[in-house]
Amino acid sequence: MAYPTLAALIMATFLPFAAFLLIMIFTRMKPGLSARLSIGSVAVSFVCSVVLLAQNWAAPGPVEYSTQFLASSGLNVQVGFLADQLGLLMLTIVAAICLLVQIYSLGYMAGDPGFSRYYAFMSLFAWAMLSLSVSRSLLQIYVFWELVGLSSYLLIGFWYEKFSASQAGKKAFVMTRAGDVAFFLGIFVVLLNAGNLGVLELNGPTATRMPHEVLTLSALLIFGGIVGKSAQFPLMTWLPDAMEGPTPVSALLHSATMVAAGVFLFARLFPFFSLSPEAMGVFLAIGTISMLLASTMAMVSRDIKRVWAYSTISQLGLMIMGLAAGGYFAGVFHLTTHAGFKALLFLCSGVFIHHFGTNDFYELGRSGSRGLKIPTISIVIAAAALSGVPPLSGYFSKESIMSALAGLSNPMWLLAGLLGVFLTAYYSFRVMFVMFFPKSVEQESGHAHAPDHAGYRAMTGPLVFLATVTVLLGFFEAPIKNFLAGMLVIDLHAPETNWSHIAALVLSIAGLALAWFEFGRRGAEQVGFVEKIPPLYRLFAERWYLDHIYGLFVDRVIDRGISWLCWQNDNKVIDGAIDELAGGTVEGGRISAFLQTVMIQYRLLAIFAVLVFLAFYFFFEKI
Amino acid sequence: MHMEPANFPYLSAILGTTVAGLIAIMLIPAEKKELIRRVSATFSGITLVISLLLFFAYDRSMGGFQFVEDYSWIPSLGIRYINGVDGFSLPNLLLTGIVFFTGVLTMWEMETRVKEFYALYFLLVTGVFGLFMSLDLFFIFVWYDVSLFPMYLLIAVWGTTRKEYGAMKLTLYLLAGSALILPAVIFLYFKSGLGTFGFVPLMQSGMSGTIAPWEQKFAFILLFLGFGILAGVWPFHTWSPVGHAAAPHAVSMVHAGVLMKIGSFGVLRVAIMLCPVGWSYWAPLMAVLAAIGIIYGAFAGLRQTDLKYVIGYSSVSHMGVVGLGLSTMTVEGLNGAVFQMFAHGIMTALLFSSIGYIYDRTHTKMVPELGGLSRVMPVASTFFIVAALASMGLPGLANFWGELVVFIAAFRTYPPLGVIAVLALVVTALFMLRVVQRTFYGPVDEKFSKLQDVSFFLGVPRMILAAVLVIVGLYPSILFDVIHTASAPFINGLPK
Amino acid sequence: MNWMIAAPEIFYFAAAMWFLMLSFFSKPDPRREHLSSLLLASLGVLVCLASVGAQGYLFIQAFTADIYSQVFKILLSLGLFLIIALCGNLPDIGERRIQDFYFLLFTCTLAMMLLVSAGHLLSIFVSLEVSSYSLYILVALRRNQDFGLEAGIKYFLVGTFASGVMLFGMALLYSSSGATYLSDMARLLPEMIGQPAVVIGLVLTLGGFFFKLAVFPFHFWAPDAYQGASNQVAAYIATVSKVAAVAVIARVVAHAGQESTYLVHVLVILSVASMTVGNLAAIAQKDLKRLLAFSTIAHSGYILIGILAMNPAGWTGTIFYALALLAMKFTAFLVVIELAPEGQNLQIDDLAGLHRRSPLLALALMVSLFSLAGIPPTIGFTGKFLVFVAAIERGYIALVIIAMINVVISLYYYLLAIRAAYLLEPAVELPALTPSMPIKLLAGISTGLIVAAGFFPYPFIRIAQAAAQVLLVGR
Amino acid sequence: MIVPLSHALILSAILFGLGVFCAVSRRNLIMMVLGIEIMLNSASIAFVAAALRWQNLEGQTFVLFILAVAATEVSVGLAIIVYAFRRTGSFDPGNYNLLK
Repeated sequence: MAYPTLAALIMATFLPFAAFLLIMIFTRMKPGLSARLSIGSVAVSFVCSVVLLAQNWAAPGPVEYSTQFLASSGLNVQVGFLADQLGLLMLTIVAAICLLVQIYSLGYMAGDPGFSRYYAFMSLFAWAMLSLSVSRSLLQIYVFWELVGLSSYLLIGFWYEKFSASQAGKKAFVMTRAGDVAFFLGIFVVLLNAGNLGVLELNGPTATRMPHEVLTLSALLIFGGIVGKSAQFPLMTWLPDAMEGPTPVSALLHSATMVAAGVFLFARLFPFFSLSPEAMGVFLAIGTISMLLASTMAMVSRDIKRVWAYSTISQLGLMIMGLAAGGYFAGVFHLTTHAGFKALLFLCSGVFIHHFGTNDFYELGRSGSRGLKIPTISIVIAAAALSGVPPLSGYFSKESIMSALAGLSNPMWLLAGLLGVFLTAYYSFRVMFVMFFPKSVEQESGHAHAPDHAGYRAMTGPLVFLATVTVLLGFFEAPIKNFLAGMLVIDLHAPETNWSHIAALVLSIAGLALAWFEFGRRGAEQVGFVEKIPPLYRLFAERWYLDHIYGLFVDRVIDRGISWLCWQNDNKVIDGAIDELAGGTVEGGRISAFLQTVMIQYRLLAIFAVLVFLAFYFFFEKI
Repeated sequence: MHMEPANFPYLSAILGTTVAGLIAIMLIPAEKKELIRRVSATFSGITLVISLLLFFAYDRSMGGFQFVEDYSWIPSLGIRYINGVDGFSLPNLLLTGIVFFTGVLTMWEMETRVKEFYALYFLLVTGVFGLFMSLDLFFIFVWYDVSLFPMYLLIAVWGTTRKEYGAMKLTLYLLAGSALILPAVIFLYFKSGLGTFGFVPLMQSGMSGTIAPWEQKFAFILLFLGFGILAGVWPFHTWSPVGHAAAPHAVSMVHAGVLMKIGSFGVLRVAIMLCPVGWSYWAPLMAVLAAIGIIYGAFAGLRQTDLKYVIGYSSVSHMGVVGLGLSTMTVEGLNGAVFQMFAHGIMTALLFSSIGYIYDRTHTKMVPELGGLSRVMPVASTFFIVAALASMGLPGLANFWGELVVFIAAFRTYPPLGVIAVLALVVTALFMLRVVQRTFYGPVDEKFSKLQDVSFFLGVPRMILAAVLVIVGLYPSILFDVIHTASAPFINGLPK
Repeated sequence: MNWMIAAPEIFYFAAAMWFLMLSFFSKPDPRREHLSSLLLASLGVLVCLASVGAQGYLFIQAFTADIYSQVFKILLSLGLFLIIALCGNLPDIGERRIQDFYFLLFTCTLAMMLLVSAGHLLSIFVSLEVSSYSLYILVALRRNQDFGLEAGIKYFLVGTFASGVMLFGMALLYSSSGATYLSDMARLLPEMIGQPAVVIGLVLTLGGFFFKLAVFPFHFWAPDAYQGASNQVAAYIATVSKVAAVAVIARVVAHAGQESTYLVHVLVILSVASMTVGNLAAIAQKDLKRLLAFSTIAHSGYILIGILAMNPAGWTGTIFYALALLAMKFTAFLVVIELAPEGQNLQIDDLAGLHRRSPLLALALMVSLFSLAGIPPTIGFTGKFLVFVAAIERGYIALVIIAMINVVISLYYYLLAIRAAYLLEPAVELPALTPSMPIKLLAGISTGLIVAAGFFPYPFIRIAQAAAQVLLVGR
Repeated sequence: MIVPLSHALILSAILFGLGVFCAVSRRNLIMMVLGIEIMLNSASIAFVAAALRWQNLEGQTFVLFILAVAATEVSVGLAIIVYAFRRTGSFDPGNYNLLK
């Protein structure tokens, strides 16, 4: 199965890149063709990935293709494909969501002046993300990691004429870059100590040869990249701003796939990371903090996309908690289900936003959003899945994370996780209730009926598909578990503790109930309890002031601090010294020239004086 | 060192073409501007073709110096006209060919004193080509100066911001560097006792220790400072932003793209390869200066509002990467450094070329006065953005590989400096993105809304440069294969 | 006695007499005088070329003809020819005095030829004085007499002061060693070089030649003389007279100064002082000729580097440098003379717009100035390179670094002049310059020579090496 | 030998110094020329004395030539100076300061 598999992998990953080049160079002026190219290529990728997944469903171990790269630079880096279960699963998820979102975008982006550009960037992203999924070495992962960041930057700032959009793109790039630098350094540490960057080698015996401290250090550094890309604490603030991009972009990049790349990397290097319990402890803590902070932010936001963005952060935090707790399957499974329902949430929201032209869900509710039947039903399903309501997919994956947390000796983590479950249910149904049970409906009839045109159909088709997946995916827990179990020798079966299941279920219902009480029931004033405590509200709404701190840091320390110092040093000290030297020389020239114009007798005297000096020099020279 | 004689004098053909172009331009009456442009494009195109041929004709399995031409020149001093290329000079020759040709096309719309401009430009490039291919220290010095002094007029006549100040500063600064080089070169000539300025015999006597350690240390620091000034080594970098900002576009391209490479190439070819002992003695200093340059250039660039100043400071930072690579004394370091020279050359050339287009249209290169250009001239903006991304070290574009390899080498040799250098990536990203945002994004200014996007013809030079960035970015081995043939034997042959 | 070895001298003597006779018996006719002088000068070049192989002595060895002197005679005759070629239009010399002018030029050249052949202190002294007196008068001849007379007086005072010093030095040298022939000195002096009277006498003797070459501190006349003299005379002083000075200094130092570290130190001090003072003062100049005067002072400093190395490479470099100086100073003055048809003094700002008025002259100016600055590939660079090689061979690397720094300083003012020619636009539109065909040719050839000899210096180095053989005495 | 050479040299050195002093201190062009003449003559004295010491005639010859040259010098110098005096009416070297 060697060559067909390799060919399928190459097709799956590189076709979108070809589409990107073709669109950029040839079809910028032909939007229809661009879209067809892009969708066609990603469809082929999807088919290839499904075929690969099916082929390898029962395969005993990972399949690896590698070739020497950069050999002549003095580094020994192997690049190629690593088609193991995790990679293929991710490949399929990414290809599927990419395909759906691109189809959806046909409707959403219709008529945009940058339509071709949009599809070009989407293809670029698809290429990078698909390749990332099946990369065989850390360096290769880093390369595509950065390219994913680039496409994210380009897509967030897609509507570049909007200041906030370009600002958000820049912020996203720089903040993830900060994390990536840590990742980059981590790669160096690994390379210099293990001498190898292959994922399988690192997960295998190579890592055990590294000194423990170095291993912990490199794990922490690599985790820095995860923090940046998955918007974890403290680099979390770029993700809400990234919602400035078109909604399909948010659905694809900033919820379902790209931000999940961080978690994916964690899963990729799970055996490596788990060699360092200290590092795992740090990861657990960061995941927990991120999850809780983001949840609190989501509780007070009025922008529907931002709520989902916060929830993404929090869910990613939850995945990292699960992984860090040793629940490999739990994290990956939640990643899978989350991709489905989060994409669904965004795509549904996108329909509303596109239709009503606002991001404020209070506004949406007032405008009569429940008139759009398919999106309404889909978004409720997705929100329920997010909240962990059985029997939707989110329920199953959350349960497995809870059981992983329950397996830890310290119950604090489980409690935090449960608190997260409660908050999630609360904020997601806050949105639902506000949207669909508004206090007043302004234009009941105007927009209520669903439009019926090709664009709308292109948008709703993916919704239906994703909703189906969300409903059904949970029942595939066992097969997926078995599938993933094929690749790892470590214990995937965390001890089952039933009470955590029940507690999670109860808490999610409680959150839902609280949301109903405050927002849903007839006559509710639709003001959350947090909003009644102004300081807390402000803290949450200002995102725990993280952005202020960063803003101050960049402004005071970097811009007006170091940068100012460097610039002043250049101007005043270095150039000052040089100009002073030059000026001094010219001044010396003036003096020298003046001395040449003195009366002739003084000149004769000078000659004589020099001669006398030279004569004396003869006697003193020997001393 | 293996020396493979040439069956066809490719190298002299390159020099001959530029000189012939120079003479042809001088003979055309100044009024026939279009003809002058065409002649310039033709001759520069020929050099590009020859350098491409050369690049692919070079036998990578054999390595060493190839296409060697050797003629007696001044026998009484042991000066010979020796040309030859190895893995270090080959990428630089190609770089020069590319930047030379695209520079001619970039200046196509310039109307003032066309004849003189192209004549001086050809003279400048002749020097650059000569320096990269010469294997005789006398000629290296001659070409070094030939490539510098036309800069004065090129900047002072056709430049923009503070042009006379910039031109004077740059010329004096750089020639001050040559004031250190010449004595050191002659010093080595005598200390080797060989009575030759030939590079290869001198290198062997440096390797074998015929040139005593203290002599190597002394000569090395002179040569390093002398060439380093041109390479923008901190703290001798301040001519670079001023000079870039003042120079006309094609000259900025050649200057940042190629001339700064002459500096780093000189450090490598003359200082390092002739004085290996001096190298190992001064390497820590080199590394520290380079690391400071990397981070300092990035921070200083953050505050700039003139597009060319931004690029000037980013050049300081990037050339710091080259310096860091050269200071590691490893195969990887040298590989990465030479690769980075090439990548940075193409990247800055593209940046300056794009800025040139923007400036020609908007008549400003101040960031606050620009904005929203992406709407008006999407293609021109794309070129700039591609180059900006490359300068941020984005994978898939050429610079990444150079930086990666250098950083790894640095991380191995000087871990703290390696960390500092890597951290600068964030700052570079910050200031490049700021510039991109403020220049190309945001609402369109009313006065720019009527501007034309870059036409196909004017887009050609930028397309070439962008394509090179992408090709090398996707297939870096095309360069590394070549560079490695020079770096590995050199490092392995170092005295222990 | 073979009088043929003095053929150049005899020829120039006859030519000088011809003009003397003319001034007695004929009405001045500038055109005729110019053509006849041009003819004589070109014949003189031929005579010098023909007698290049002459070897021998005259006047009990006070006159020595060897390859060294003959090479320098060729340079001198060539210089005279070139200067006379620029004398087609002599607005600053009164028509009445035109015959005297040529008479003095030929006399001066004759004296310099004697100087480069002189082998005895007395013949050196006499020929030096004769050439100086001719020049004093030539300087004072200028029609603008406020300038000419003042320059003449200053030149004269410094000159005679220097010859007084020289004479005193010669007296010391003679009284302590008894040697008056250079060949005797080469034999006697190495043993007694430690004696103060000998070596101080030697330095004082050199002072007279330093005056010719405008070495610090004997340079004080140069700026005023250049500025005050007419353009052609300034050109003559800057080219021909410098060549002669180089020749005699090199010969005397080679014969008398070997083995003296003190002398080397003195030369180092004077060399550094010359180039520094010259280059610094040149920065502040507005008058082009005055600037060139200071640049000459700086160049004398560079030449001293070659002389003080006192090795074969040094002599070769020095001789080559003399040739280079002739070529580049001539080219620069050619532009000055062509730009000042009224014979007026040229300010740097007057160069404005030159690149449009006459691209050829602008190019010639640029090349000559870059050559003066020592930028390759020009003859000025090669000259510097040769002397620097010689100095570093002796280990004077610090001196070379100082010299290179001076080169950078000098570049500043050369660039200012080039900037004026290429960058500035004149306040009032000036007409295009159309130099006559011979002048164009001359400018083209000299510019080409500067570049070609910079790039292919070997033939000239061979000549210099051959001449330098003569100086390898006492080793 | 009645007078030792060193005495003669000292005398000539003193004379030289006086000549320099005269040339440098008197603000009169004529006096400057005179001072320089004295410098030349001091050299003559040294030459004569040295000729006596070395018992040859070269020193004496020198003196003859010096006399001739000095005469030339005076004629050339005075010619220029007198001419200048006629134009400006001043012998003060400080007044000749046009060139700068």
